[in-house]
Amino acid sequence: MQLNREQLLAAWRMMGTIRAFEDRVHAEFAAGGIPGFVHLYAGEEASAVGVCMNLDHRDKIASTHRGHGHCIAKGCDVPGMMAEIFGRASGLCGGKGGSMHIADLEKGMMGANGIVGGGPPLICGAALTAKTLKTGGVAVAFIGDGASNQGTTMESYNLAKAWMLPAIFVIEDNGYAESTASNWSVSGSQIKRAEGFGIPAVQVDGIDFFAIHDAAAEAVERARGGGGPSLIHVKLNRYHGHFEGDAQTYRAPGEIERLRRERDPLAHFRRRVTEAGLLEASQLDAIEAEVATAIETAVAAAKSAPMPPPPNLLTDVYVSY
Amino acid sequence: MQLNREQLLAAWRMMGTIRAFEDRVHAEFAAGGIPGFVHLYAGEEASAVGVCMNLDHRDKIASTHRGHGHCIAKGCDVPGMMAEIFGRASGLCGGKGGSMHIADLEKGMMGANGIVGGGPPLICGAALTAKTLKTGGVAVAFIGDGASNQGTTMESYNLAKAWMLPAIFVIEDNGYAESTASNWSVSGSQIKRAEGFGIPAVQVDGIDFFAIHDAAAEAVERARGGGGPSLIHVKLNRYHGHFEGDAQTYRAPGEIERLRRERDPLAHFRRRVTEAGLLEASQLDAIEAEVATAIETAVAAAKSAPMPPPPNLLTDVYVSY
Amino acid sequence: MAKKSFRQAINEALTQEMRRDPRVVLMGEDVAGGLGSPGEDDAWGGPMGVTKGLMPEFGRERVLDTPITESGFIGAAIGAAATGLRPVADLMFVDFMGVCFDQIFNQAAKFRYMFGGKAVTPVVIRTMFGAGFRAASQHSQCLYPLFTHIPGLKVVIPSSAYDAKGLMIQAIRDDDPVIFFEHKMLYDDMDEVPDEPYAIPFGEANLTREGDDVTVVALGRMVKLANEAADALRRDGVACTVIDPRTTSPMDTDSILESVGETGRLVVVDEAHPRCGMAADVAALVAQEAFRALKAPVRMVTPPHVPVPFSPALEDAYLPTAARIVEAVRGVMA
Amino acid sequence: MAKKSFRQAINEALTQEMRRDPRVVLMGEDVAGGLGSPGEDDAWGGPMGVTKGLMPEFGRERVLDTPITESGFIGAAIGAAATGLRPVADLMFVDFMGVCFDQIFNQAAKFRYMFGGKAVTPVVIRTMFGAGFRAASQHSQCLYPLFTHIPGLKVVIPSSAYDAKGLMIQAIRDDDPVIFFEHKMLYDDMDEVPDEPYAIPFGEANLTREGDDVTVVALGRMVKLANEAADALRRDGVACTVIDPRTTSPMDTDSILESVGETGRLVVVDEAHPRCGMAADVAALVAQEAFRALKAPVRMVTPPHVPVPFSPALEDAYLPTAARIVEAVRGVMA
Ligand SMILES: Cc1ncc(C[n+]2csc(CCOP(=O)(O)OP(=O)(O)O)c2C)c(N)n1
Ligand SMILES: Cc1ncc(C[n+]2csc(CCOP(=O)(O)OP(=O)(O)O)c2C)c(N)n1
Ligand SMILES: [Mg+2]
Ligand SMILES: [Mg+2]
Repeated sequence: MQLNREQLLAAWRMMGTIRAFEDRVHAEFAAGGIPGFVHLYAGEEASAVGVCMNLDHRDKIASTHRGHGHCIAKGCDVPGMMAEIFGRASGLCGGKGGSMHIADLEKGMMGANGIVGGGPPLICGAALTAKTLKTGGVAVAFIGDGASNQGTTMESYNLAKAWMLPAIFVIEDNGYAESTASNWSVSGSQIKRAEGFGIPAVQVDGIDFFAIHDAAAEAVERARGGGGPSLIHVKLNRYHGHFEGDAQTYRAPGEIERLRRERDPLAHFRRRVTEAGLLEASQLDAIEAEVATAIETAVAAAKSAPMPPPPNLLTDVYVSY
Repeated sequence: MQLNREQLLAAWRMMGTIRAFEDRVHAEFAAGGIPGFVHLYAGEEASAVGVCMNLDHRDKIASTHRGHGHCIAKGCDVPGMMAEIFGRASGLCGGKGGSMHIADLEKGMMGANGIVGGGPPLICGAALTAKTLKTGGVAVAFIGDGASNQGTTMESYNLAKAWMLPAIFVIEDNGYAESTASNWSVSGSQIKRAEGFGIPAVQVDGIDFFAIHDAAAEAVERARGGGGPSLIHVKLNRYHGHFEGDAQTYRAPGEIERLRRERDPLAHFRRRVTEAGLLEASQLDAIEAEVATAIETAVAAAKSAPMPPPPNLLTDVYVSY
Repeated sequence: MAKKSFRQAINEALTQEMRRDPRVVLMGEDVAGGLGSPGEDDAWGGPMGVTKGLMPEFGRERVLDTPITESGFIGAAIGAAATGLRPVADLMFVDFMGVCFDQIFNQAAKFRYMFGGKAVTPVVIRTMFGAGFRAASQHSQCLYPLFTHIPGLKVVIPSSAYDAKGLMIQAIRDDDPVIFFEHKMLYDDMDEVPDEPYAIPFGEANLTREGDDVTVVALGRMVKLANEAADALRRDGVACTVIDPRTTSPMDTDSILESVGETGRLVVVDEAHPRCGMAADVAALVAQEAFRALKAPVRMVTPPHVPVPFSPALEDAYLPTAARIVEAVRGVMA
Repeated sequence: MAKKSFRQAINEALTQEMRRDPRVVLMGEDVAGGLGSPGEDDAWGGPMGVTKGLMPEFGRERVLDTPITESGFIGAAIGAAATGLRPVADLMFVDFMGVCFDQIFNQAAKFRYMFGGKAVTPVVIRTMFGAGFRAASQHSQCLYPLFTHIPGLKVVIPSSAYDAKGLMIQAIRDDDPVIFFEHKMLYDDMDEVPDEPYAIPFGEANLTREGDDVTVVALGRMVKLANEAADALRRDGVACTVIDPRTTSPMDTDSILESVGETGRLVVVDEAHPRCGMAADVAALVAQEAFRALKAPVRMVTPPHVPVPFSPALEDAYLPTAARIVEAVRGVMA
């Protein structure tokens, strides 16, 4: 599918925002400003953005513990996200969720999820809502390679097919679940598994925004047209540890440096669009600078924002009780 | 694989015992003597027997809610089973388990199971024991078509393959899970699902004892030889309702009568062995008569056996507490 | 007023709410039945026939049979609730919670809190519980204490057909996730049940007997036994107040404390396991909040700390009985 | 005696038992780590490093990394236990129980009963629990009341490195299914821990403080806070007995009842949710069995009925503190 200049710039801005966001959170975590478990998405940007650029306000996504990228790509407020990760009252979830639970249902973002495999059943539900209320919407679950082994994920394949839901399963296979390699943990193959359920599936290169975008476009079209679920197997890489603090000794010496050098989705995008003359390097640089400023501002705001007051502990448990 | 005369007689006796057991339990339930939920295996005999004849004392099986046939085929004491179903102290489980929980770990029978999908993880464990202690044993899970959609089942495929366990998954596809047809509930196919996990799989006709026996022999050989898990998809039929009391209105008029007439595994076996001159009809008849007497005796014993005394309520919860 | 069974009452509540609100959908294993099968459609209406007739009226778009895949479809119900439907999902037996509890207690229960108040998850999970059916260890449990333990869930346990209808209607209209417990031995119980829709608010106990001597708190099928016991005791001059909290979360603690304030004596009757159970929960409440009023030790009538046995002889010994309640009441009166 | 951390103590218990008995195997996600990866083997030893070093000593045949498939591998541990191994399975966070609870509560817990006493299932499930890590709602729960509720399970909650070692050794040698709860904020706590193996029997409470005025029952990390509170109160002339039951199932009810018999006052401190929780369980026990001894209302110190919040500001407000325990003790003394 041909993307216009505006769309390409938006994609660049989105990917750049995710990268800058994640690298900055990495630094802030190391500096001690961010508590808890934080899982970063840097290196995987083309997946979230390539998929979500095909979605609109009718559509829902369910994310994983590694959710910042999906949030940003689905249009969540970036300063609100940063404040949330810092545990502030101004955070997207009032400081109650943190990195692992950022959500904005109004944007169709059904939440990062602390439970591996938590998302796929949920998007079956979102897809059912779309189908039942005839909104034309689709629902996407992002699923790690590790999460692909969880029963909840596989049940969802079958359910989505049996109900012919407008559902899309995106396997983000970054080669590892924590320190365990997917080439060990995933018997068979993602594509053949999907086919085992009668679900059309395709594998794409996770540094190639365009390939992901096209695969997602096809899946979204199938879903909106009543053709049922699809699966996309994206092979990609994460740059940071499983969570912040992970020394990544299970990776080969020099592995990450090499990936950054040779397999970077942003660099790949830049090369593609400039070599094809679709965008100027200067445009890309300008956006990068804007993004840097925006993240800087978001961090400053988050750091100076107040913590939630203790009485908030007791609110938001029930609508009424 | 060629079976000798003795083995063929044993198979016939086993299948006949299951049939007679189940038809008698059906009658006793209708007469009001048996309480609770009872799921009968009549029509599916060739599967349990064809598989279990390949097993020995080293091997374990995990069954389903429809477990009587597997119990008998794995050598559980038939009078003890009958007494258990009647809730008597002399039952295989002292009356505490009933139809849904008959087990005899000493015989390698790890239990009928009230939870659909409960068995597959358990046999991964039994297979791990065999592998770790190098007993040469294998472990078999019997799985309904409905149970094949349970996440626990699919997780077990992956785990068995990742650990290269001597595990065998036998899908007993009788076309229905309760009143829901497997042609609706099972997206894709059992064989392709197995292949999705890199597990060799084969489909066999469930009325054909010999086909099942051979498929199981191959799977057992693979497992014992360190070749990892296999899956066997058996297409078969149940004659009685999902549970006793089910009117089976979801089945086509005359469906069961036709199956009994044209697709009966016992009739098929009788025809095969007599036409090939392997056994005499009179031998088969004699065994049938013996079986009928044995079941009669088991029922009479069960009915006259005492109920467990109330203090037994409190025993067998813990080894020590 | 018409006499209706507990089963009919729930069926009627579901029917009326589905007529009222097109966002209400039903899902579960064989809630209609017969899908893909060559015979009758709507063949089952659930194993107990509770949802029979709904599919013919509302169609398969709103009455959805599912594969056996509780995590999948209970999770789907929750995801659907968070995005605009009001699903009623059928967890056939509560004993099956172990394969899908995550979606209930980590997702549905916590969305609103984790997301800072921005989520609404109006899902109802119907489920069958309780012993007495000779259904053995894996089909006879109560388990509502596990759900009551979890902040974010509401837990409803009707003890009569009248309550079942009103509480189900409230459950469907409620904006929080509700677990709705139906005792399998109550389905044929008859009660006066109005034809028109009515909602019974959560957190309001029902006093099924009133008396000054002893407060008896009971839930689900135990309410019947408590009433029986109270009636027998009344004949002997001991007057009990029987309180059926109807919902354990929220729970009407005021009614319990007020009554104990008057009687000074508490017997709690519960069919669930005793450890960290509802009997303990109510007893602890009273020991903390109404201690000064208590004239005697609190007494808990529950099964022992053992699984539910199959054999009728053992299951009958397992369950609380009216006789044991009478004995407990006499104990606190002594 | 050598000072060792809670983490080291558990590691040592596992190591010694694995040396003693070849049937003891370990399994879980990244319990070794690095499987199939190009870098270091034994890269993790669990997310908290508790099992680090075991794989190099015992090999991958006995220290088994697993796919993320808790039903699968917890079920496998149970099936292995029922057929001759003595597995220790790692459920990384107890919060993940919702995807595998069935195997634990319907299979492992009930085998022996359902099968009429013919099964032995010596499985240990290690799991991490508790708040304080800023790990938010899905990684901070306690949930041991849910396991304590279930007949057939044993539930162990060590509060010190010394206890952790001795209870883990007992857990592995025990013939029943044991759920072993490790508080994530205790791993770095140091204690005197003997080098040689020793087993602490289940169902025997530890009295960490003795005093005549008030009985304080506390579990897990709360024992530390209770001790702190007791020490502060002692300086003001209030003498507390602090009881750490160490195992909630079986539970040493005798020690609790005996102490309350002497003090007449009970404060229960628990980090789990309050409804149908351990605080209620202990309070109810005392209200039933030691009522006559009680001089004051039982007091429960727990978090409120809300999920665990992420923000440090809120999480600190969520958790019980020594100050709140002091206040509760003063309350029952008043
Ligand atoms: C049910 C459950 N099991 C285990 C975990 C612990 N855990 C968190 S992330 C993770 C690895 C996930 O791997 P993958 O799905 O490949 O996602 P990635 O981290 O690579 O993005 C694990 C094991 C969890 N959060 N939930
Ligand atoms: C987890 C769980 N879900 C649902 C049930 C209720 N149930 C019992 S048997 C059954 C159908 C099983 O179908 P299948 O696996 O095909 O086995 P079959 O009965 O045909 O032998 C269902 C839904 C259950 N026992 N456990
Ligand atoms: Mg991964
Ligand atoms: Mg079937």
